[in-house]
Amino acid sequence: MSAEAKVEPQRRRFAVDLHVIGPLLALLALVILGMSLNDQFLSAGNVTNVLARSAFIGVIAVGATFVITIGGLDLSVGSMSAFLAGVTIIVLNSLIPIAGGGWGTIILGMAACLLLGLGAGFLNGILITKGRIEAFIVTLGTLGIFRSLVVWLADGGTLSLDFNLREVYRPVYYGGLAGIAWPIIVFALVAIIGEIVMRRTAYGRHCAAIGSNEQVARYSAIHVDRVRLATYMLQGLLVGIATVMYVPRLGSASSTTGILWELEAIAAVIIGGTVLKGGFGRVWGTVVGVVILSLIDNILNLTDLVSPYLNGAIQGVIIILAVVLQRGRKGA
Amino acid sequence: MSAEAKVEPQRRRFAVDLHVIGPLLALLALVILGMSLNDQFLSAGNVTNVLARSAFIGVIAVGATFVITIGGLDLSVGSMSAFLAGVTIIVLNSLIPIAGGGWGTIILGMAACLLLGLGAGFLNGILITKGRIEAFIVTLGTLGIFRSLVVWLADGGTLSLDFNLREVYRPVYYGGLAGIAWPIIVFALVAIIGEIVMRRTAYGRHCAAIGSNEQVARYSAIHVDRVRLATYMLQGLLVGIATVMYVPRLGSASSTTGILWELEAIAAVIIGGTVLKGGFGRVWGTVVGVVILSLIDNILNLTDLVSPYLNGAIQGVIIILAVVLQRGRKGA
Amino acid sequence: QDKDAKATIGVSIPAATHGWTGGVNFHAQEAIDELKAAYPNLDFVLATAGDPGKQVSDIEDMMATRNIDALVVLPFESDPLTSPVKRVADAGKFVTVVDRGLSQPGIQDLYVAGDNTAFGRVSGEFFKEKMPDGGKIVVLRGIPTTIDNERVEAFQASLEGSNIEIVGMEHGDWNRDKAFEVMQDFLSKHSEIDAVWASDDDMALGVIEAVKQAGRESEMWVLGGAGMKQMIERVKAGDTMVPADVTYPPSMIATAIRLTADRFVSRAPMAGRFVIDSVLVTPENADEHYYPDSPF
Amino acid sequence: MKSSRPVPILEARGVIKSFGPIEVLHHVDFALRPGEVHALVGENGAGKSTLMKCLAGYQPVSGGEIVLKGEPVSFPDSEAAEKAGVVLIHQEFNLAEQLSAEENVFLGRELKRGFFLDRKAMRARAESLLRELATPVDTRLPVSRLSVSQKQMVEIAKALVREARVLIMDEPTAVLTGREAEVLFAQIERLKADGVAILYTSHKLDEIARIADEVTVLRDGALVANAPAAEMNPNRMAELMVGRELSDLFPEKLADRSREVVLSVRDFSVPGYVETASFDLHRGEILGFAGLVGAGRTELMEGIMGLRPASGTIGRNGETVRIRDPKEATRRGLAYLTEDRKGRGLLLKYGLRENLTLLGLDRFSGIFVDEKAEDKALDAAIRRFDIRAGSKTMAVGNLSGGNQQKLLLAKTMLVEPQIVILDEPTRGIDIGTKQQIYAFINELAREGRSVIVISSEMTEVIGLCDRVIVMRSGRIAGEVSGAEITEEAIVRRAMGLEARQGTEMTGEAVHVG
Ligand SMILES: Nc1ncnc2c1ncn2[C@@H]1O[C@H](COP(=O)(O)OP(=O)(O)OP(=O)(O)O)[C@@H](O)[C@H]1O
Ligand SMILES: Nc1ncnc2c1ncn2[C@@H]1O[C@H](COP(=O)(O)OP(=O)(O)OP(=O)(O)O)[C@@H](O)[C@H]1O
Ligand SMILES: [Mg+2]
Ligand SMILES: [Mg+2]
Repeated sequence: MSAEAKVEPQRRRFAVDLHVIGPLLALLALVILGMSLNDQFLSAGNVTNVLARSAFIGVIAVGATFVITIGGLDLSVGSMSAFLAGVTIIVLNSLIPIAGGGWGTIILGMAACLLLGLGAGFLNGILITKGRIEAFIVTLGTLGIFRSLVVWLADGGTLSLDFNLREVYRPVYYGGLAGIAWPIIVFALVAIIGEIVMRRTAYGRHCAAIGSNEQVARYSAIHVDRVRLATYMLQGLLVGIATVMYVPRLGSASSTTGILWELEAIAAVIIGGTVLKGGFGRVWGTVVGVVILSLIDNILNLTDLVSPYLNGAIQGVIIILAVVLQRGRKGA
Repeated sequence: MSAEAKVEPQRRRFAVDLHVIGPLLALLALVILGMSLNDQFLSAGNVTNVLARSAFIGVIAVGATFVITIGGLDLSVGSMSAFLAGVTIIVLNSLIPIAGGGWGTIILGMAACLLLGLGAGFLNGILITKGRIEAFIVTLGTLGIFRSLVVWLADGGTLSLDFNLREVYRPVYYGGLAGIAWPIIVFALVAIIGEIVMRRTAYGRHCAAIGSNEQVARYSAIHVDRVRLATYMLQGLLVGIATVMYVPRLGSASSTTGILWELEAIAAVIIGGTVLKGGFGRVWGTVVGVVILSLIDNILNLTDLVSPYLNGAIQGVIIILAVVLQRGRKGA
Repeated sequence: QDKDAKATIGVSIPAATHGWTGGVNFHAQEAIDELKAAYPNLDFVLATAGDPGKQVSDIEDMMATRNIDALVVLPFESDPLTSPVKRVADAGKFVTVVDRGLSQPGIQDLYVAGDNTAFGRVSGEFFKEKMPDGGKIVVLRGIPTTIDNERVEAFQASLEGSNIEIVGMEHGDWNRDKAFEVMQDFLSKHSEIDAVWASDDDMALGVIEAVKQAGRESEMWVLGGAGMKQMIERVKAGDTMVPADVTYPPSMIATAIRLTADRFVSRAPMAGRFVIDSVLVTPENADEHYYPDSPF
Repeated sequence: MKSSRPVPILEARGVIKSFGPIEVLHHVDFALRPGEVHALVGENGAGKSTLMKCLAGYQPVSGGEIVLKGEPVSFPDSEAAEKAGVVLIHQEFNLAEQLSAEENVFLGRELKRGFFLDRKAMRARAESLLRELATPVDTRLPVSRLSVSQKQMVEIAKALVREARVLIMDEPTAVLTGREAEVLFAQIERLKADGVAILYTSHKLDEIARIADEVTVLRDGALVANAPAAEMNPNRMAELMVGRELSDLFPEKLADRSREVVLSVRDFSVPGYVETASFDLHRGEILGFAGLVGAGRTELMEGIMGLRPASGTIGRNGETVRIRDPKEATRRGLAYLTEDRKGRGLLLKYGLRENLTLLGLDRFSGIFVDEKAEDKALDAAIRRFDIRAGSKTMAVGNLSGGNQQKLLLAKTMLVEPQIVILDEPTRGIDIGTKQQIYAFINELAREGRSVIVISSEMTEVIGLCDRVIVMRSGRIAGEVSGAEITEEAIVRRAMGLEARQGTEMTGEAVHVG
């Protein structure tokens, strides 16, 4: 008995290490590949670019990690983001005459965006919990609804932020603190808080429990529906945060905004080691997953080894390889 | 004991009835809506159109029902279909000098399409079973790969079938038997066979067992990996069948072929009552789901109640309502 | 700007998600291959994007890692690309904008413009000419975007004053399959249709199949747009269903790339605005618009 | 027995429970008193678990009332019951498999320091609780990696953390060995001393006789007896439960068995669990495998069945065979009944028919599955194994635990194996049915089949087996047969106090990581 007790933990530490190292290894391989292809790859400018643009998907994917951990799914995040961006732009433009073209207006617009995000998440959550409809169906439905609404608001075209306001708002994406771009800072904060919430709070634990076995969670006096609703609202809020940073980048919203972000977010979550069927989530893994996906695009732009027609194929192959790398390790 | 046995089945039949009636009710509601909006709705022409165009997604969705029942997912079906269509067209065009422009060539092309479909399914399946990679990741990867390959084969443009050959091939989509279009016949056959396979064969039982609890299946001497591989191959074959009917419709394949079919197929499967997490599949439900989705489009086109910008929103609302209708019943 | 100086030209275009952008991809690739062979000192970076965000990223990458000297960009959408392209121009790079103008004037050095308003207007005028007594038509629109809006608005404006009535209008998303299905439903819904403005050749092909299926070829004709090879062939052959086409040539990207390259290989100062007009193609002038090698 | 008994804390008064039209509890009355252990006994499907669930708020009663401290209460859910101090340890595991032991123990009751979890405190408490329960597992391991008995201990720890005033335990010892059960009884003594009222069920009647203060007997959902434990003994309880007198529990062992070897296992290793095990199995023999929990018996058998990667040679009727997967094993005439009926044995959402035939589906299908033949087989199985189900189409998850076990046994036997490996075959089975199963096993042996029985119930091993192999820490530690089969002999080998004859044994576990 005592011998076993001695042996077991060791075996486990070993196994965990490999599992942990998996996504990181894939990331490392990509970085080495990038370095070998272009000497500008590790330049501050390129690194900032890659990380800053990961921030949107990244912040959303942190939310998706929680949603997937509770055994849910949110397909609507991309079009929700487009919708939020559209409404935020309308709010900002119409606030100029009232609140002026300065930071006051922008802060009001941001607040509106976050609130609306919470509301959109609430809509998804309440349909799923009270309506007892599969998350897949609900969010497929709201995907269509949000996307349509933004097209309708834009009259089929583009909603465009006032150009003067754009200049004021710009630093939220392009500016930074101590040389680090704001989106990177926000992404890092969201990720760190997300990881802490997942690991160190009762809420995080309850998420995993619900995803693992809903019945058990209910029997353990967890308010399953409440946690679930909160999680979809959290996802909505995070989409709001991502959108707040997205608006100053492009200054517009249209039917193409945020297209396929949901798939990218889910892919990042799964590459990061979260289980699609729920019960186990890993926020830091998601961060690695997001950066991996973002790097693939970047690396494809670094070289012209292949026809751009084949970009999608290369992307596909690398996604699979990245996961093989970690699974292979795990199985070893 | 005997008293119990007498009472139980009755209760059950009652419960099942309501569950069964769910998707059918949603379908009925849509038909009534369609009839009230347009008197051409039930015309033979319109009914044929709706059913014939459901056939592609329908045949694919029957495969998706099996894939989802074993607890898997195939996101690659749409781009697989585009890829198959592209290769089939190339094969057909290049066979003309050798095998002539008649049915011989077309049958060879069809065979190539089906074989390639099997092969593509095998690729997905082997990566999932032997590579031990999540189905979501594998098929997301192959989605990109197939899509890219067709763009590459078409040089970014469109692959077009030889015009003379097209005239020969045309009846496969536009022709029919006893007034019923071929695609409808094929869809019906695939659905009936699918339902029988799911309900009455050992393979169907094994699919449900694997999706329900993989361990139990393994301990019950089921070759889990073999069944899984077979299921992805079945999905590939069905994509092949759908493509065989698709090619004569417009005689072309391009990057837009089969876009988002995967989402539509999955949505149809779930509307039909199959459980997304696996363990229970219902082929006839999928058929109803496919027809529901197809009808929504049709009804929106037949009326101009709302701005076309809002079509997506109406679609979303109807999808959710269709499911509420059945779930509401089930809960009752 | 001497002949041997190395120069890198970045080309950023939308991914081949429908027929026309497919053509853009083809012509861009072809122009690049040709120029590379002709001028070894020129280097090109081609990136294709599926959405405006990705396109902005591509341009950022070209600036950060490929050290481009010039940028040829066909904006996915005007508005979101305006600021990022302005940054490229501000960094002193040569900027060529193609097709869709930016939202602020004066950013680019060279503008090779397609004219969506003209596209709609020319189409509308053809309808007026073909249907002097008016009639009923249905319209298939593209993906909801500014381009589509401009075309449709110009089309509708030019029909004003005629007796032509638009009895149905739906989005076909510049997609053959979608157009086929929408047209099937239009045919069920309207017993009387005299003509179809498919507004795009890909959609026109879908529409024609649906009309053929319904056996109503003799009742109506179809006007597409963009100048697809197959459609030009039909016009040339005098197909009654396809009496004409309106060009919106994807080859404008090649023009833009060549003009930009010229700036680096010859001393010709390249700047200004080149408008690629939308022209009505009829059996008479069809030969001028027929490119048998193009995949589009 | 105390002279003046404390007032009841929790009572059932005329409790009725129906599932649809089927009434499974008929007017049950009884009372739980602080500081006493009240045992509930009855056959499989008698309604014990259902009654317990009603008391703990997991299921609403259909009639009658639950009375807490003299006040009628109706718990809307288990949370309300828990708040009132009533906690149930389920018969079937109620743990989130992906979560660690520590997370499960504190699920819904997390200790916090401010906003954050106090993980240190929780880990320390969970570890100390599990240590008290003699289960020193790594509390960070996901529960899915624990053995069934370890899971049971985690369940018990989870209940202990909830500081119940009324603790309801549904067959807690079904998956425990005698030694582990002792650990639990010590805990029960401690709780009793603290004034906790305990409701306890078990099919191990000697246990009941030892720890209960009062016994209530249920038969077919009706209360048939209620008496102080002093007035009861195992035989009397068994009679009341079954409604007839029970003859000898174990059938008579056959005098002489064939020496023909049907299965010979040599140098068999299952990495991480079993080291170089070798043994022979003879025709018509009942071979027992004994050992402490974690000795690797299950893993050895799973290795032989091709369910785990393993090395070594297997001879079948003298011919060396390779068994790569359970299908091949089945083809070679082997069948294995898993110890984990919920996780590996049955599809809980499916009906009896689908579960029964899953292993032997080949026999029922040409092109199509012959559902009529399946139904016939099910009827036969229901008769042969006395499976009591409300209906044949009900989800197996709703069967009583013991009836699930019987169905699993029927499923395993449906392929008519020549060699049957039964891992804890009578887990959760009532004494009447146990007797039937023993008779059945004996009959198998008489027919010339060979049976391996892994059991943690010493009496079972002793009463049933012709020969017993004892495992310890992944190795075969010894073998006893015939009259040598005594509890002492087995325990000595299981604890490493007696080395295997002729083999150098250090008694130390050797694990290959
Ligand atoms: N949710 C349910 N739906 C239908 N029937 C049920 C349900 N739960 C229990 N039953 C039935 O109620 C009866 C009593 O079951 P219960 O689990 O209480 O038995 P038990 O006494 O605990 O038996 P065991 O000793 O085998 O655990 C059984 O016939 C069982 O099939
Ligand atoms: N998946 C797993 N990963 C790591 N360790 C495991 C796993 N499953 C079981 N174990 C450990 O392996 C050891 C042996 O398992 P197990 O208890 O099933 O053996 P056993 O001899 O069959 O015991 P019994 O049948 O009496 O419970 C135990 O220490 C258990 O904790
Ligand atoms: Mg029970
Ligand atoms: Mg065991």
